[in-house]
Amino acid sequence: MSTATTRPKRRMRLDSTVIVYIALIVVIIIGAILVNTAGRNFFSLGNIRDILTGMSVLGLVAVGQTLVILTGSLDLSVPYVISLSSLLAAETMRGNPNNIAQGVLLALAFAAIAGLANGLVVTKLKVNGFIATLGVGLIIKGYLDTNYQGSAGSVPAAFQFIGATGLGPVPISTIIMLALATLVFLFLRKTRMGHHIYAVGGSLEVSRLSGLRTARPIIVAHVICSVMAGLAGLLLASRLGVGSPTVGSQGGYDLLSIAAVVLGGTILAGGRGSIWGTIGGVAIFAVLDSVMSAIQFNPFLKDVVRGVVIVAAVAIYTGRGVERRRARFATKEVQR
Amino acid sequence: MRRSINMAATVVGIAAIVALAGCTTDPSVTEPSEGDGTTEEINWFDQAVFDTQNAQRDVVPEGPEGQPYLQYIDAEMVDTSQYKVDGPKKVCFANASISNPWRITGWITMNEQLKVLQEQGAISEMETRDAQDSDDTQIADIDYFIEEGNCDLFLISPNSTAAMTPAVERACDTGKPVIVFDRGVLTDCPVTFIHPIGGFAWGIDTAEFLIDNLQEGDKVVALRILPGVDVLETRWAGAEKLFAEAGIEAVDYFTGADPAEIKKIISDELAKGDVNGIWMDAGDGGVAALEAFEDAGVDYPVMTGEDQIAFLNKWKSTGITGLAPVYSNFQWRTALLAAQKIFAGEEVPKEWVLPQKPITAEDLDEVLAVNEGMPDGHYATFGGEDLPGYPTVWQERIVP
Amino acid sequence: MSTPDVSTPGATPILEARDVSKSFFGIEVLHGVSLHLQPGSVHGLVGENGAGKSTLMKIFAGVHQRDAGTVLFDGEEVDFGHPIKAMQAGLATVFQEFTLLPERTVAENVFLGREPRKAGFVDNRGMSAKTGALLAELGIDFIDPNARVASLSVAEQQIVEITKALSFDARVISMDEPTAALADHEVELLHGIIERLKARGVAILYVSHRLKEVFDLCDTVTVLKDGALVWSGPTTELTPDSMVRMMVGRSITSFFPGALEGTTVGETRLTVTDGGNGYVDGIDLDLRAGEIVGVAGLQGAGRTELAEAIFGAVPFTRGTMTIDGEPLVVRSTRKAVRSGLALITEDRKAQGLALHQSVLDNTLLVIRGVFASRTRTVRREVPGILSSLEISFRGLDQEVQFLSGGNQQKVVLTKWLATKPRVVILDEPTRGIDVGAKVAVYQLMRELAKDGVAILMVSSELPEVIGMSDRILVMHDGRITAELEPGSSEETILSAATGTIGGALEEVA
Amino acid sequence: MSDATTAPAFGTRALNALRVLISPRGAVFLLLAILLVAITALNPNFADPGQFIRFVQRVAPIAIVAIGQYFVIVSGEFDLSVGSVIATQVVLAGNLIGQDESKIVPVTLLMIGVGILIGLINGLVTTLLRVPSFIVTLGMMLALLGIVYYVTGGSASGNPVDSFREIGRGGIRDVPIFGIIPWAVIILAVTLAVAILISKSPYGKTLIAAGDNVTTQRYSGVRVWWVKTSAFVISSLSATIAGILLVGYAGVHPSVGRGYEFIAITAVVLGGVVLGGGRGWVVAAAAGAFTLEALFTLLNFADVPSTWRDTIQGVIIIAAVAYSAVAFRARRKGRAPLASPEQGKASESAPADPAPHTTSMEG
Repeated sequence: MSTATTRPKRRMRLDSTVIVYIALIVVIIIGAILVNTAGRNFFSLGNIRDILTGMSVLGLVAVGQTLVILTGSLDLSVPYVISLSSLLAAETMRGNPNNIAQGVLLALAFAAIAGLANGLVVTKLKVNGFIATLGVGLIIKGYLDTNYQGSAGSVPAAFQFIGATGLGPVPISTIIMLALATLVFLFLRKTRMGHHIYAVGGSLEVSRLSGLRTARPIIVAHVICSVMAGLAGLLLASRLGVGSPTVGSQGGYDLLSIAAVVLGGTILAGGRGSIWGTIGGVAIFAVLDSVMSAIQFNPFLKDVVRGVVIVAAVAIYTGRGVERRRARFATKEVQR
Repeated sequence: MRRSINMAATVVGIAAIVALAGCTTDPSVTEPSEGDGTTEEINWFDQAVFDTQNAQRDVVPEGPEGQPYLQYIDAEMVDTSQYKVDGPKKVCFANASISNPWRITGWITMNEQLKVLQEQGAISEMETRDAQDSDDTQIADIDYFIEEGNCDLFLISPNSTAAMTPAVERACDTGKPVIVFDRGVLTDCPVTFIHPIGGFAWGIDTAEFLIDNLQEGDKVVALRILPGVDVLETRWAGAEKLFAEAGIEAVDYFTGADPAEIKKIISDELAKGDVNGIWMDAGDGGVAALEAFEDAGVDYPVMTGEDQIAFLNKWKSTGITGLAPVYSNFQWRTALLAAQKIFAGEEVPKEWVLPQKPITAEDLDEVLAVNEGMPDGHYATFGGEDLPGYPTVWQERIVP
Repeated sequence: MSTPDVSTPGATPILEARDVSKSFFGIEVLHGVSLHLQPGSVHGLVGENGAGKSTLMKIFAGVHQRDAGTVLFDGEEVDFGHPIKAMQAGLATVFQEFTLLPERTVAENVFLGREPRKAGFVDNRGMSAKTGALLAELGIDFIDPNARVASLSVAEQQIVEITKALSFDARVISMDEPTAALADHEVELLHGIIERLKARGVAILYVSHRLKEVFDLCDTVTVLKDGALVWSGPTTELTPDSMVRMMVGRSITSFFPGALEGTTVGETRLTVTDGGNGYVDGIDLDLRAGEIVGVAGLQGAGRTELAEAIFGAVPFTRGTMTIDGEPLVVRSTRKAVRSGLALITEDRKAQGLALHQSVLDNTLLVIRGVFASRTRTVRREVPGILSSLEISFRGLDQEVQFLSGGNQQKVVLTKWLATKPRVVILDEPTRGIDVGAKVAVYQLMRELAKDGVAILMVSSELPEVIGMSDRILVMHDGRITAELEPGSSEETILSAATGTIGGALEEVA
Repeated sequence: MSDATTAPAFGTRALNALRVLISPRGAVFLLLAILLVAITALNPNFADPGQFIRFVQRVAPIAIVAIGQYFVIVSGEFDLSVGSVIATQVVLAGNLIGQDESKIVPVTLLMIGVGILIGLINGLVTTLLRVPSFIVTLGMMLALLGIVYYVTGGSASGNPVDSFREIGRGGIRDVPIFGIIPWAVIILAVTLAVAILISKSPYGKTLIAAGDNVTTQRYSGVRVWWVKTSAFVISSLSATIAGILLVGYAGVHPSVGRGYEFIAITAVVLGGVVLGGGRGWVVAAAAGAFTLEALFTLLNFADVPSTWRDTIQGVIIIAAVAYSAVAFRARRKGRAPLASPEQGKASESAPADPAPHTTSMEG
């Protein structure tokens, strides 16, 4: 009476990042068909650039959000950090090229402080990420509404260069975003802190048992996430030419970045996920937006499509389920 | 020991938040800007523009009688023969959004006007991209049109003033004609900039009306939709100045155009003391403000709203002393008519200042007659009475 | 610090406990236990459940702190405040509940917190190479260091835990019931690994209550009973019988209450014919009113799976069931509860209780969830049931998480008694609870039997199975392989359970 | 004067009441009382019954949405779609009832049906397709708003007939002390009473226990998917009721209900309900809504520029949750019998967790 198998065979688990890129290709194919039937060329230079530009800002924010979600937390303060960073940069630069470095540093410094505040409230005051970052976000929003009546400051032409131009179809901003994504990817794979971010998200108990200082990775994740939002703010300042108190909330980057991260296969509970999966999720949104604009889709229906796509995609991942115990017998009929 | 370290770290964190909130240099203090002249922080009140708009209010507009959407004030015409086009006339429209009733009414009117112009062959086609209220998206839309659109004319309704300026300049550099309407940009490269007289005129009309109907020391509650939109900010800047000069006590609130929020604010104000006048920078939710008075059992204020049907109907039924300033919704027609003129090489005003005559108690009945059966979110100055779809298209309010 | 002379046994022991005592909730669990562990040897630590073996091991591992006595590691007195300190000192522990991150790779788990670095960056390639080397040292070539732990079998995950211990170049590795969830071939695999570790001079502390393995593997053994040291010395001086007698010691009957008079074994209440699913197969079973049927078997034999199949948690996919003669199809726990079944689950914290709710709310979980209309009446009966089980708690509104293990189990029992079930299935009912609570559970079982309830008791504690069962079924590899008389000895049950020597009644048809 | 409709009458056991007040469960009532006193100090006629009942009328929609959100959060889930549900119901009322009184009953029934349908979709996709409720209700929020705007061209054609709006605006007139008892207050009182009954009913307790430990409930024969789905239905229905009140109170507009999901979650959290489920009291959740609105009113009366409002709201919600987190942990340590749970948990060989309890190694 032999048991099922002597050596457990390794079932090829389709990695969720692979699924995201399959989904992206499917969306591109469908998009191309739709766009071409509407008389436009999906693969034209302008369209590619429009898609890639659409990815750059959301990409920066989503990469930062991935880190935070990997630790099992969440960051709802990103829109206000984006706006604050764009204002601080534009005002410090005041159109003067040699103020650029100073403007960038000031913006990123305050973004880092906001991230630190998020991290400390989550780890030390033991406040759930949702409420902690919602609170910090509101604090920054109050500051923005009170001190800024409209766009402020101005960005010198040299800095606008980043936002406006590109190498062929690929805008500089997208190159910067992908470079930073690679940096964060390497941070996650190549540094102890990166490994510990996964560990803390996977299980706080096991991490403590292995002697990790569990608060540190969460704080670092929140700081990097806010700094990435700060960078997104700088990119927007360079594209807009001015700082704006509403540019962050205009893009709805808080909920959209979380949706892109989850679409990319990262699970909300933390512990599993990948930067490149998130980039795939961001690309799917960018292609969707570009296609819907190209076929002059009614703007109200755009949100309907986005809502349905988010839920459907996540249902596909979780639908694959997790095998609980290794079955010993065929579940159905077994020959006596 | 361990506990104290945790607590110390937390205190540092909280201090960081407070620092973030408090200590940065208060930007509204305008330092001498050594940059290339752009002021530190745009202070909305500009005496010069205030005076010109004040004057323009009384100028009799030139142009065809009975067609306000073609009339202009103090126009300095510009020759557009260089842009005369015989072949395909494609218009690329970069729209800020259709996320509020005023813009939806305009968008419906523009599409009806487009049908007429397409039949006449004045415009071959119009491609629209909607930025859904995002500066970043609109910049991408404009760049897309420059790259891909093979547009013969750019029509832009900017999402915000300063942010759109670089993109509009890039559109001008293509050599194709550019029309900007509704909100302005900080460049004069477009062929024409179409807009009603402006915010200050709105502020003056409404403030003068309230001042005439109130005594010194009376209280006016100003309901404002949101900060940072130049069109709205100039309205309040103008009115605020006149209220101060007339000794009217004016206090302003941001409502996000949410009627529930408006009603709460008015109820709180009525709880504090009586309110004699209501000023609005946009008509959204005006009815809720009046209902707050009804619920509090207090007699109605003197009120300035907007030419939104909901407000006009409420004004008619309650008989309050009111005024409905307008932001000439028909400018959405003028935009396409200007395109027609440019394609035909006819001259158009460099700055097409459309008339902005508020609706007074006398013309209320006539205006309501023209807008019979229109939905609440409709705007009386839509100016589409003579278009084929009138009135069903606006009554059913089908968004193209 | 003297470097121990690895090769010659009898040199200074690598690990030594002297008169170690520990108590929980006022109950002394270990009193004055001493043992010593020679490098390069396997030391068995045996005793039946509740004998204190795991507590001693957890004291070594730094999970609990001893109340009295001294622990010497490598000749020096130590008191590890945290497992990581023990690990870093070279005393590694493989717990029964694995401490692994399922979503991370094998290498990432083995080196968690100590990722090797090259020029400041984590050397991922080097890390998996090192893990491969460690696995090779254990003679393992079929585990890929870059595989996700979630994709590994239980045995493979255990090997990862051992590899993690090895990566601390541990000189002592203690294992808590390592073969609990392993199939036969996997047990042999583990023993191979232990032999290799021994050869390298690593000392192994092997905690188990499986005598066969202790004799195959351990050079020396310590026998504990009720927290006290009974015997310690070379295994060769013992025979299985003498060891069992030492382990069991007291007469079984006095501890386990006998059947109450008037308990008559009545009609068949529950039958399963040819039941089966992914985990169990060929199940033919009938439970009669007033009868307690014990189910014995090694860990992983499928006993919990059988209980969950009958109860509909992981339902049968083939075969038929009847209750009180009526055909019964159970596809969900709800249907089972409605048909008068009850399951006291193996893991009460994770499956039996809502820890943040009050005692009262916990006792009414099933009633409110399935028989909502009875809530009001049952609510009045609950205090009575609780007091009949002599539960000690501050009040009905006390949160269950603050109760001791024994009292928590009493709350779970009350939860199910409130439904007045016709058939009660108990899965390891007395695991991890104090002796007093155990007795209360046994008395309750007898009372239920007297009231005509049919009882199926799954247990790994052989004395309990022998002491309480009217009939004993033995399971092996997902099948019922033997049915034994109530009085059978532990050896017969054990041998039937390991499938080596045929059980007294041979194969059940 | 304590809030008329929600605060329980403080019984004779003042000490016990005091203890509840400072516990996370009761802290919200203390905060509410302080705010109401502060408002009255700034503006005495706020305390006059007629004026106060108006305040309660204003807060009713938010409190009702918070009550609905309570059931979802206590079961361990989120409902971000309530804002869009309100916008949908307001527009349905505006467009389908219009000025035709005979349409009131059929359209109201339709609105209730739509509310139930949305709740069912949210619940079933969450429980059966196992998609995190944060994502399901986020998707529902975007899709619902898009559909409503598309169908109605950005805003309803007009306010529904006044008799329908009477529910949100009017009330029982010339009542002695209060002058008027608004229907909204009555509906709030009824909703809260029903909610208290539900939360105390077998269903309510089963729901809370499911939020605490869903596995235990599965092994207790509970149909967890149905229990959680009905919580989503309750949340959508309460948003529907709030929509009816709002269309009455303020009339039809696209931005009615916008942002209510975050306000509702904040209110529930202020009420001491723990995100993640298993702990919380529905009355405290409703009190959380009153606390939030009282805070805004205080800011209005204190002439604090409305732009600073968000900052203060941010600080308050962090402080409130931090307080209950710290107090809860302290309570856990203090009250355990003999050995504190930090050291020896269950007696030896506890099968479940060898995991040690953190001592010095805490990060």
